Amino acid sequence: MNIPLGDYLMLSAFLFAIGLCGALSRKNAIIVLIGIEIMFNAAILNLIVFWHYKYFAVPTAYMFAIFAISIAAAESAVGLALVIAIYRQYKSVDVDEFTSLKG
Amino acid sequence: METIFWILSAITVLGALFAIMLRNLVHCVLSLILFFLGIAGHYFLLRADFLGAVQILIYVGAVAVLMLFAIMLTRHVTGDEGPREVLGGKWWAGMGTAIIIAGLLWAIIRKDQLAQILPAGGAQTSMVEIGKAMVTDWVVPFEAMAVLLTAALIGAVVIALEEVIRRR
Amino acid sequence: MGFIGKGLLDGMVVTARNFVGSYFDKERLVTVQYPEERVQTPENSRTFPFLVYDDNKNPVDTMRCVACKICETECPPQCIYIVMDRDEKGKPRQRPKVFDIDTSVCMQCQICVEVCPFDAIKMDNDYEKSRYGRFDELVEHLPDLLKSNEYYGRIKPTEATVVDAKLKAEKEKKAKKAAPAGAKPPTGSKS
Amino acid sequence: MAIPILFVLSVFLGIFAYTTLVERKALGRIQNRFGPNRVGRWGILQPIADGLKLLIKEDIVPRRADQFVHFLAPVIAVIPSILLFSVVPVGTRLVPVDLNIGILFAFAVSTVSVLALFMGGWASRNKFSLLGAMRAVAQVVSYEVPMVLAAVAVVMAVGSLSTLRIARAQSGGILNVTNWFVFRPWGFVGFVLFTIGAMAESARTPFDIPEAESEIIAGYHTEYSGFKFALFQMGEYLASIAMAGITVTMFLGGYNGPGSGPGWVGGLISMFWFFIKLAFMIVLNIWIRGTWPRVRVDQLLGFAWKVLLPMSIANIVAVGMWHYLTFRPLAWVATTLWLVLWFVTLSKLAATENVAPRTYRYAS
Repeated sequence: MNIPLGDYLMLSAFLFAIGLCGALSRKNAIIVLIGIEIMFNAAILNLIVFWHYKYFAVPTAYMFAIFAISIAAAESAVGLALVIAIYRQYKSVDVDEFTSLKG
Repeated sequence: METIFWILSAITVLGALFAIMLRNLVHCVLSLILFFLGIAGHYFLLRADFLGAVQILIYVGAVAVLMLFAIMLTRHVTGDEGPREVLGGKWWAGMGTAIIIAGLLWAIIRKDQLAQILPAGGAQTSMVEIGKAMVTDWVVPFEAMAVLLTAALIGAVVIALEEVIRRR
Repeated sequence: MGFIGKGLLDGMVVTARNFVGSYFDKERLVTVQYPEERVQTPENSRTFPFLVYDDNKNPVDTMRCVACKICETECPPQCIYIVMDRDEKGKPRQRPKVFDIDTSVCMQCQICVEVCPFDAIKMDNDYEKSRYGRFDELVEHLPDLLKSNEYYGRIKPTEATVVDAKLKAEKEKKAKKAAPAGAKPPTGSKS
Repeated sequence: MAIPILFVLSVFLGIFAYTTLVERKALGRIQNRFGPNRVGRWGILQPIADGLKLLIKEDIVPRRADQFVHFLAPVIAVIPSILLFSVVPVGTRLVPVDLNIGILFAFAVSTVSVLALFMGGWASRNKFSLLGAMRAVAQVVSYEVPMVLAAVAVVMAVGSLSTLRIARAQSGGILNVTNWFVFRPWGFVGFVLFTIGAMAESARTPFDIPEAESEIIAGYHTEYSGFKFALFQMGEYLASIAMAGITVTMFLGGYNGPGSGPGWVGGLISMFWFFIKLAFMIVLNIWIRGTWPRVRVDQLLGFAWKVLLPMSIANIVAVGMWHYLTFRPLAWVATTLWLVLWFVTLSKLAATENVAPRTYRYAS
């Protein structure tokens, strides 16, 4: 396969930026979670790209990726449960309105 | 191979862009699924078959479905944002940060020898190897993961069920 | 002996018995193959009215209806339309020229049958009345409505026997009454 | 490569068409009716007539529907079902694709089908469709867990995720039969669990609450007509046939049977055995559909989480015991006792409501 390693890294950098943009600029809590998932995936893709090109024989990066995916799944489950709980409290999923901790 | 790579990349980037830019929340999640599938395709292309299957199984089958469920439970079911502005007041901050980070990463990647073509790896890491690694070298992280997942499961249930318990 | 799922297995035995049995035991089959075989309707079932005639060779002249219009006036949804037949001189012949029944309006109440003094109109049990239109196709005209007394006897044997006996008795009585007065032909056959 | 794929596409689509006919005939006979018997002798051309009818039917899209997603849903419903066939080894000489992650691929692909149900139900903008979609998602996500865990038992016993390896591991024994996994204690339990899970996953009748006619019209495909509806049906049937194929491969010995072997003759015989077993699974599905009443939503989810899940975990432990107790009679006794113990405990726990035996006043 003759795809430059850099192309893959560019791709994942792009995806990371898109995810960051979504997480920072959207008001909706669920979209913020979506942005976080996109960033997670970009990072895992990076890991697998390096594994493929440099350390193919060792499953270390693979292990990391699997663990990262499981953590992401757990994170999104808890995050969405939080969104649902917050929605019950505020009747909104708008992150700008969750201001009761401001003091 | 390159064609597949570019097609998959286009799918992935477009999926990610639509996922954060569309007005309708359900559409957002659906294009997020497209993004996940694109990433899974990349994994298959990178000969990480197991990871690709796991990606589809966990992200498409569980995380995205969970998000759809959360949308159903929290908003008007059509998922429309309504007349309010989609982006927050400080959208330029997010956009700016993203552009700066993308630029920095681009500079780093172009600078180094990372841009050159590297030879691909040899034989495929087999499932058996992964399984063995998981219960020998990686047994502590594996167990920690098990504990984390259990804790997350219980935590999610407790957080989401709070209201019901109080009502009783 | 009961265990979880025993009821489910019992149910499967029952359905298996039905499955196999339906191939060997025709009694089990509850459906009929409609156009080829038909369900025998009960004798008193009724659909739409028809007009009875006596002689197969000459249906129009031997019909019992005399166009008295009692059924037309009595019909609750007013689905019957009758025009009396007249000869060239304008003298009424005692039979209808037009006898229409709008089957889309008819509610199958059998009141026309109850009020008819001549036992000329009876209820059919023919249920295959579907047509391709909603208006003209559903109006039954005189030629369609005429059916023989044998047909009536076939679809409603019990009722027909009573009616036939009654008509016969009336005819005899009339003949007896007419005999002293002279050889006057009985009503119903004038041509 | 090309021949097996063509084979899969043509043969399994044919099987799909005639499964609908066989199902209608069998359901009719179970209810003491004739099934379809008008188009051709014994209704043999009925599937073609149905297909033609659905093709030329008007395609109605609700005005308020989300047009794009509404269009996309039936397409997505079919794709994963067809992809599922790619890992089912049909004969010793006919394996579409031998992936080394075969079983995992099958599960990954089958999870995608739930999205089609959700998209169809959501895009229709109809409350019954939406209810059906929600039910479908809840059901498929719940039943996937015990199903995957039941498959894990087999994967543990074989030591590979490849369907071909799993099929090969069940060859040998007396008449090529006794090594089928269904003739092991854990295999039998796994077979039952997996069959239940597969039935729920493809929303077949005892678990068809996503499209329960008497409750929510037709669930997620209420607003579909014409060929889109046909695509939904096709996806559902193909998925259930493919799941039957995977069940056969994992528990019923795949293509193994008396006479199957690596040669041409053996290959043909092996295909014969595979299709016989596939037909058995399909008939079992139809039989169950004709017999059992639909479960309630809460019963459905409770059954998945409270009975199937613990049972499948116990089954995994049983495979471990089987693997380490090399003295076979002991392994038989130990695993059987273990599984029966769990079965009895779970059935005692599941039966929380003690309903008094029903007395009939008028019937005998």
